[in-house]
Amino acid sequence: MTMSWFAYTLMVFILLTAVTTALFRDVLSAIVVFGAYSLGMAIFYTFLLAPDVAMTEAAIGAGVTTILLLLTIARTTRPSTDRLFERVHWPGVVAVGAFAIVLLWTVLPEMVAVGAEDAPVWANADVTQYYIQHTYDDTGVQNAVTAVLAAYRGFDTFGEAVVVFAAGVAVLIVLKREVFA
Amino acid sequence: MADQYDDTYTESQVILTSVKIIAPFTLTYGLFMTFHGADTPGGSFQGGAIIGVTILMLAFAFGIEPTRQWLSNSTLVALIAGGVSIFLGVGLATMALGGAFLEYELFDEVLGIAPKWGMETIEIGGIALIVAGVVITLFFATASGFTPERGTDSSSSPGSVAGRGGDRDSENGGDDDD
Amino acid sequence: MIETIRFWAIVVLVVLGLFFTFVSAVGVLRLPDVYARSHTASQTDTLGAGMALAAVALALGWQNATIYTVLLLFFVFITNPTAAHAIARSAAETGIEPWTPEEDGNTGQSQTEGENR
Amino acid sequence: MIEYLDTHYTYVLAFVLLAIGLYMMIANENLVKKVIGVNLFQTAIFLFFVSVAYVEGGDAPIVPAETNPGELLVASPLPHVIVLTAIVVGVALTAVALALIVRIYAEYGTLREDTLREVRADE
Repeated sequence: MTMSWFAYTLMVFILLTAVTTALFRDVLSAIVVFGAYSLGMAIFYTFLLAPDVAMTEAAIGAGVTTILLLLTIARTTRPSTDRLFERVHWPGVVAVGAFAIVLLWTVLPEMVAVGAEDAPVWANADVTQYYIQHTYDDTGVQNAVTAVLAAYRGFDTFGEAVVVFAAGVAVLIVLKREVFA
Repeated sequence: MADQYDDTYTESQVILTSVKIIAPFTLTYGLFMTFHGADTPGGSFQGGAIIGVTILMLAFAFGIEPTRQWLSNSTLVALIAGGVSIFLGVGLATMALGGAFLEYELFDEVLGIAPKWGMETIEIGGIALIVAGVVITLFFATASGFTPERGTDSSSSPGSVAGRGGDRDSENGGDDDD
Repeated sequence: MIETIRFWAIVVLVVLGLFFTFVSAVGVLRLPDVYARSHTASQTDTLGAGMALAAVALALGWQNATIYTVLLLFFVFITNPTAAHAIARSAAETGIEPWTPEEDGNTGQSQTEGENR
Repeated sequence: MIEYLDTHYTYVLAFVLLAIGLYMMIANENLVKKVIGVNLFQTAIFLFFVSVAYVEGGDAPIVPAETNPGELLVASPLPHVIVLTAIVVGVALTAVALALIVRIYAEYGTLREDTLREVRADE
């Protein structure tokens, strides 16, 4: 239950990149550091036994999102800076710090320890345990994530696909361009 | 500044060569992930994203505008719309066979197709197409042309635009901290 | 015997990989302008990552994952210098002047200016 | 409080990242950085979901055909699926936000929130 040094180092890396993303004044630097943050997060997902999520995060979070952000600042403006870091916005820090402390004090004691086998999500006999035990019999695929994605919750996935489709349409409408005329 | 995209694009032999070497591998990897997602980590979301990113890589090497013309807009629209229709079609097919939306067991009972193949259709024909198409579309839409007024605006010199934005920023940067 | 050699080969490769990666990180932090930085980031980093990956491949022995690691090694050797080339090239096209020792008095200044163009 | 760092470490990290994302949305004036903040906030929630699904000493949610599934110790697949789709929806959302930002810049010539407010008040 105790954390390994690998996870500890990775968490420090993620935290550092997140803080520098928030504080860098130069938007380009912030975007580059955010790419590094996404990559660290992808490795951390692998540590948390979610290789599917890690691959998606590495391809989309670290790849596509970074490219889109870079293209946006290439097309708009990039404020010239003399300072490396943003001035700290103290009222914001206080408000957000209070938010974090409230979360930590109220939610943490109610949570089951990370990775415990009596965690409600994992031990749920109707959801998780059912999926794990019946995936192969029901669907004939071995990857439980794919089974849940396409079979057990296919309608859900259909909704997500339509949301993505709608977002693509929305971008084209907002940028009303000769591009896809 | 984006007006310069095609101005600043110059063919680089190094980038072209390495993209020519790597693109087949990434495309294969994306397809592998899509087709093999049923039994190993991976799946259509990841595979579709990697296929899309391959096209982005080609666009960086060969120039965004030529790539967009090569991969015509109607192809992309067909890719996304086709993905959604295939997904919807499979779902409605099971309903036509008398079951619920995406009830793959009916394929087995009525047509003798294992439920796995229904899922593969959704994965490969539906989600992968949608994700790949949307990633490429978003990239081209964000990267492509300019509204005319901005084009004239930045035509003077890129430095002046950046400088103007910068001035405005630093002015307000001084104000907002007080 | 062969196991001992393998063990020490892994250790040496990991240590060398760490060393070169560290040198590359120091170079990115300390070198004056974008050209010098992309140079250290491509050469030293490729070597460091390559050695670390070679150590991983040795440690895995004969299995599927080794093939993936070797493929990864191959791709790192191709993509890393290409990325550095792209960065340096676009920097040159944007008109960033290479750092020269004449501006020695204010290296720190010229470095940030070069970065921000 | 400190003992939670040992047993609840991913939750602590997720909450701190939530706070940082929220801070970016509140405090950064630049609209692009606000969008990065939204992304950071999202990632923190993804981390929360993934760590809920984690099981100590387990394996990735692959159910091999030949083993008895009753003995398997694998992570819960359901939160993974939710996060998987949410990442793709998240990039679509980011793209829509960035498209709006490009339009805002074409219209008003600035990306700073306060300048934008002034320009809009002047009109």
